[in-house]
Amino acid sequence: MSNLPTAPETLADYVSGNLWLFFAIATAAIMGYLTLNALFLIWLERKISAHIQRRLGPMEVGWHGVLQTVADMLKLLSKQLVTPRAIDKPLYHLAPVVVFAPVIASVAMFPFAEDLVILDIELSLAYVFVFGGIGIIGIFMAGWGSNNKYALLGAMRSVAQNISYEIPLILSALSVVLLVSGLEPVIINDNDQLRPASGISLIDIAIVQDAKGWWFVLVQPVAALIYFIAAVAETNRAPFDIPEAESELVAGFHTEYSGMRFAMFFFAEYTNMIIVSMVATVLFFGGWSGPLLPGPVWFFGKTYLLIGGMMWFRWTFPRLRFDQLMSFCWTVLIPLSIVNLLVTALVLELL
Amino acid sequence: MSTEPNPEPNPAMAPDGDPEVYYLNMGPQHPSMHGVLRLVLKMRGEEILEAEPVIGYAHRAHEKMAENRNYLMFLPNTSRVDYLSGMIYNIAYCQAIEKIMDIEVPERAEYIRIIACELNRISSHLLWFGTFLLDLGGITPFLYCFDDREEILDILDSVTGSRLTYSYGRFGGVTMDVDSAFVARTRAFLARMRDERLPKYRRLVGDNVIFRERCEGVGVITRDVAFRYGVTGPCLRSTGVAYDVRRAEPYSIYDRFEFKIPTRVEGDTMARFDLRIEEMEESCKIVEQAVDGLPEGPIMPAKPKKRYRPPAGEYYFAVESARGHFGTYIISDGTDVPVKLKLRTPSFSNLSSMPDVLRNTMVADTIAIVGSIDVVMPEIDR
Amino acid sequence: MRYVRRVLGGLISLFVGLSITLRELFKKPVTLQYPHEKPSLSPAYRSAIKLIRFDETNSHDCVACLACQKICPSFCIDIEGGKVEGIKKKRATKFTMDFALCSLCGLCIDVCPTVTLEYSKLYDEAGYNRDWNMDLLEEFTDYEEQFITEQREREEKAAAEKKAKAAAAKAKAGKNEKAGKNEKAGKNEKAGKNEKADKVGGQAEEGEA
Amino acid sequence: MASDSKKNRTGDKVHLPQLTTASVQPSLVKAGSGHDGTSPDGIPIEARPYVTFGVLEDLLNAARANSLWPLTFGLACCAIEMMAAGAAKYDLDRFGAGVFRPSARQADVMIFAGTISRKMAPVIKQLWDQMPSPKWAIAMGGCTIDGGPFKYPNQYAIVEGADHIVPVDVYIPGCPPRPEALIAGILKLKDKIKAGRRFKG
Amino acid sequence: MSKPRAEAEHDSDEHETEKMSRILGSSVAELAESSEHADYAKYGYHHVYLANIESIPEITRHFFDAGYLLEMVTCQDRRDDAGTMRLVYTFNHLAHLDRHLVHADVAADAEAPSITSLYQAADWFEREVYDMYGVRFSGHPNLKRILLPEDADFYALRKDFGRIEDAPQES
Repeated sequence: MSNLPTAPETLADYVSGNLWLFFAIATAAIMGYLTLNALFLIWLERKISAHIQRRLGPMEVGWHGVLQTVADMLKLLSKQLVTPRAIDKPLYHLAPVVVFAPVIASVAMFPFAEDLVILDIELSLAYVFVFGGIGIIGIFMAGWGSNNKYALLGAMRSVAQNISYEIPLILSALSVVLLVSGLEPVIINDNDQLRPASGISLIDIAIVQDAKGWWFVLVQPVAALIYFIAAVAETNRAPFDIPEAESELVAGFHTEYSGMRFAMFFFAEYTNMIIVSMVATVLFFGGWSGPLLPGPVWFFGKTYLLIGGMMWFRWTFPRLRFDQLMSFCWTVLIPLSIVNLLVTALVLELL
Repeated sequence: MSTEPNPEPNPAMAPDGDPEVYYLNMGPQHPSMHGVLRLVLKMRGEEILEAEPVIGYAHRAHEKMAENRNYLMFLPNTSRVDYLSGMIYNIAYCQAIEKIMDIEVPERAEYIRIIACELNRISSHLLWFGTFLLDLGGITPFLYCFDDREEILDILDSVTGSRLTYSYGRFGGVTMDVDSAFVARTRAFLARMRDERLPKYRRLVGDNVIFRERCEGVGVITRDVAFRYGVTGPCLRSTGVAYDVRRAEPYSIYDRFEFKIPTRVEGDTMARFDLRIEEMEESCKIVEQAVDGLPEGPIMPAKPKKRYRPPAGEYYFAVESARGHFGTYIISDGTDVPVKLKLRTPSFSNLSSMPDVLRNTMVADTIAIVGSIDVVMPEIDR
Repeated sequence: MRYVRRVLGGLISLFVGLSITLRELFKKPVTLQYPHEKPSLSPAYRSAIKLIRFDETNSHDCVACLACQKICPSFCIDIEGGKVEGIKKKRATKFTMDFALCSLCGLCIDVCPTVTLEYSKLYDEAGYNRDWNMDLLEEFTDYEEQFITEQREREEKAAAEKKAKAAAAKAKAGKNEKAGKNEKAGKNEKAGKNEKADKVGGQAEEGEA
Repeated sequence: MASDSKKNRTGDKVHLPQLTTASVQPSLVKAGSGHDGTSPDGIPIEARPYVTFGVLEDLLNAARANSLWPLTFGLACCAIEMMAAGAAKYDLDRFGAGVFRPSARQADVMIFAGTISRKMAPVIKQLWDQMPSPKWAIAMGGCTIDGGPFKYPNQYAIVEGADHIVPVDVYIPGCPPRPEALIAGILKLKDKIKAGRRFKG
Repeated sequence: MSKPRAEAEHDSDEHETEKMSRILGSSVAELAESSEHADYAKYGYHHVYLANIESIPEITRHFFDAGYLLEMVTCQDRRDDAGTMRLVYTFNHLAHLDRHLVHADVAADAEAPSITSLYQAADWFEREVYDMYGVRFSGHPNLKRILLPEDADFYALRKDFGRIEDAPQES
């Protein structure tokens, strides 16, 4: 992918010397991981949904169908790319890329273990949220560019939903940020130098939890719940999957996309899932921290467990109506997250 | 997915100069249009100003076929008119001919018919339940319902040999006798249904806050609308009118069984859901009584007629299908080919009320409402 | 307060739903892995019709009366046949049935006077062309000549017996004591026929069981 | 093989399909196999310079065969059996064919499930044109093969066979076919796709 | 097949019903050209009327006011026997069983008065009659084809259309 966002300038400070080599290797690794991850997650989702529904799910391609999603991907790759006639060409063609690219950039900033992070940026949490917000533009481009009323409706729903749910998402994350910054200034040993922990850096949040020995979910359960709900909504998954609401809007914003372009939307959905789960892991579940096993195992174990939860959600609940979805956000989640934030601040002040 | 503006001269659908008004065409291929229903919606944003159902995409000329063949040869058509309650339609047609021609049906056959019809009603409601949830975006309950439905299909398959389009009824009886295994399986199914499955559906779906939010107060059919549009079946009963053909004009041996006619007064989607769940329970009750009272004896008259020539005249016979009042109107001229055979199908009238009900709802509600009135397109289009 | 109760009540209902689906997750799937496991078809199962092979004659008993062809609502049966050289019995020479047209109503089986039709148990047919016209006589054609010879013998035997019976009846006037024996023979023949009818009925009943 | 012996026995009735239960094994004949004038790898000698089957093509065909996403599209009675085939007891998803796509742009196979009325025919044509290649069609049930029980002389309402509208690959008879039959039909289609250009119907 | 009516759950009593049915019956009979009682056990309806097509709206009004449900509207092609189309209306009461059949003859090319202003149910029924028999209704808000395609050039249920014996011979 040539249109990766360029690395921030601070990268140069961090990596001495062979910048481009490092960049290439990191990108390839991320791409490879994300592809494998999406293939695995789709297979996992199909298996989980099948077993919840007392079916077997994919069985015939490979052992218990593990290669099913590989077959799906190959097929989508070789499928004709239908381009409808009356579309807005630039928007239509650019949309999958815009949806797809930012999610790759986000992964680079996660600390899989204390010393395993591709990009250690001070504002990594903010970056993740910023990149998460770009995808929505892609969705709107897809809906608008397709010249299809279903796609347009889906895109408009998607924009309204994502923008609304970003508020509780960030507010609940802020509670953690406040917690890190507001706790007795934890000093972290970094290159033999002491510096205050930054609440807006993913790695610092994880380090704080690791050092304290407990996870923030214990002191911030409400924020964790709000984050989880908002994250499901951000990834447009059931019960908040109204932008693509199959039974209402046919396929929503990607109604007119076929073959690989459709696959990119599909891919982006599952990659988004892993990103929001990784953020949750770092914010509330201590990142890599855990006994016995090495850090990355804990990190990915927690992440995939959260994803499993999201899948469990999806296959249990019916879909909300659009106005209910919005009113749930504005009348329940946002007030609750504000109250939570205020209480956190108050308690920190009193301590 | 044509996005052409509505070309039809329906005055309600005409554009009224508002630039924000647009038309959305749902169907005939749309995941929640239950086959081939097409809805043309006049909308502003997500709000529906006017809706016009367009039907006929499953028109198969049943009535013309009836005029082209003798009474017996129309039998297989009956279960294909409404394939979800094919047994009820099939038996209803037999009952109509029996009534016209004074054919005595053996007791045992009557009981078997009741069992088969009520099982069919349960399976139809189960399928409705599943697809309705599918429309609302809940996929898992759909598969649970199909599990139960498979059990009913297996039970019916063991006597009729078909899973869906039963030609089980014959003029005067049924094609095959039931045995003790059938009875035992039916009993086991009833027990499972009442003790385990229906309560589970209530907890998984009926109590679910998202589901209730989606259904309560949505798509209210008032008693007046129901009356003016000739809405029958669960949709009518959800408005508080206890009209069920099985009680109002008892046919077969329904007057021998104890069962309630569940009603609701709200008339909304939730009422229709509750009502159908309760109807399944009542149907279970009827089946249980019929299984208990199943007499011994023949299943067909000793000497079935070879040719069926109803005396000249016109006849009307009504039954309660899973969707409402199903009437068979037959005009005979004394030959073995009907002059006219009109099927008064309930979904036709139920769907015709949609323009009134859908007005000023949201797109998502449209799906829920159309799903909740339980339409079967080939039954409407015939 | 009502607001809080609504939110909490809603949350509880969601957890109830989650607990139900979680329990289902660990139950055994109900899937029948079709090509690897075959379904057990009900004895009543209806598929395309076929001709019954009777044990006594080792062949079908279609006399080409066309009753099924006339009653068929889908016009899917096509029969030709008639008198066969050498035997009294009529035989079908062509019996095809279009599975794609058939509605599986069973009216043909009801009307068959010789009870030689039954449902086959085909359940997973699929093919690459639209021609589903099936030749029901196919499995009998090899044997048809032999059947005709045997049938001729049977008919001759029956005729002989009939003759004998007639002769006996004639003789009955003269010799009363012999009559009993002949009558018994006649009964035996009849019993044989009944047995056959029973057999057919039995097959059908087996289907019901 | 079976078809050969049939030819020997009944002579003029070769066009009639044999009354057999469709098996899982491919019933297609690989070009050249078991016939004279062929090379060991199954390609007719005269075709060798022109026909070479790349590994990639075989791989893609295998992927396509195992990832048949049907269009969510039901017409009448058979649609219910199609749903049943997707439900827990039969589970089309085992073969990768359980991903029903509501948008024609993302579907690979159109399963005609039910009677095609004349009013519906143009819609079906449009949907078919919206599907991206390579695409396949399965005619499920008598109605879509040749009109089924609704066919009679002078029938005005239905299209007598889906192949009047689109090219159909697999035909499944029955009224309605059991879900097993639909699965068998999908397996047949898989065989056909896997065989690619070697396919002989 | 005639079985005693089971006690319905609603609170109408038998006597009241009969009285109501009689009053309604007589007022409708006045409007109709002829009226007959029918044996419900055999025919499935209680009264049958033959009315002039002009009086249909008024008769319908009577049923509407008495709270009767319009069960169906259909038509019979009687051009071979009588040269007319015969419209058939059925009315029934939901609370007490009392089914009335109203016949009205109309020439095939004439217009019948629509009753959609009273019963919206008639909207689709009349469209279907138009679609299948070609009888047009005056005052119908949206009279167009309903089951057949818009461009169909035939009326499907007319007796002179679609007969098996007219079918072109297949080769």
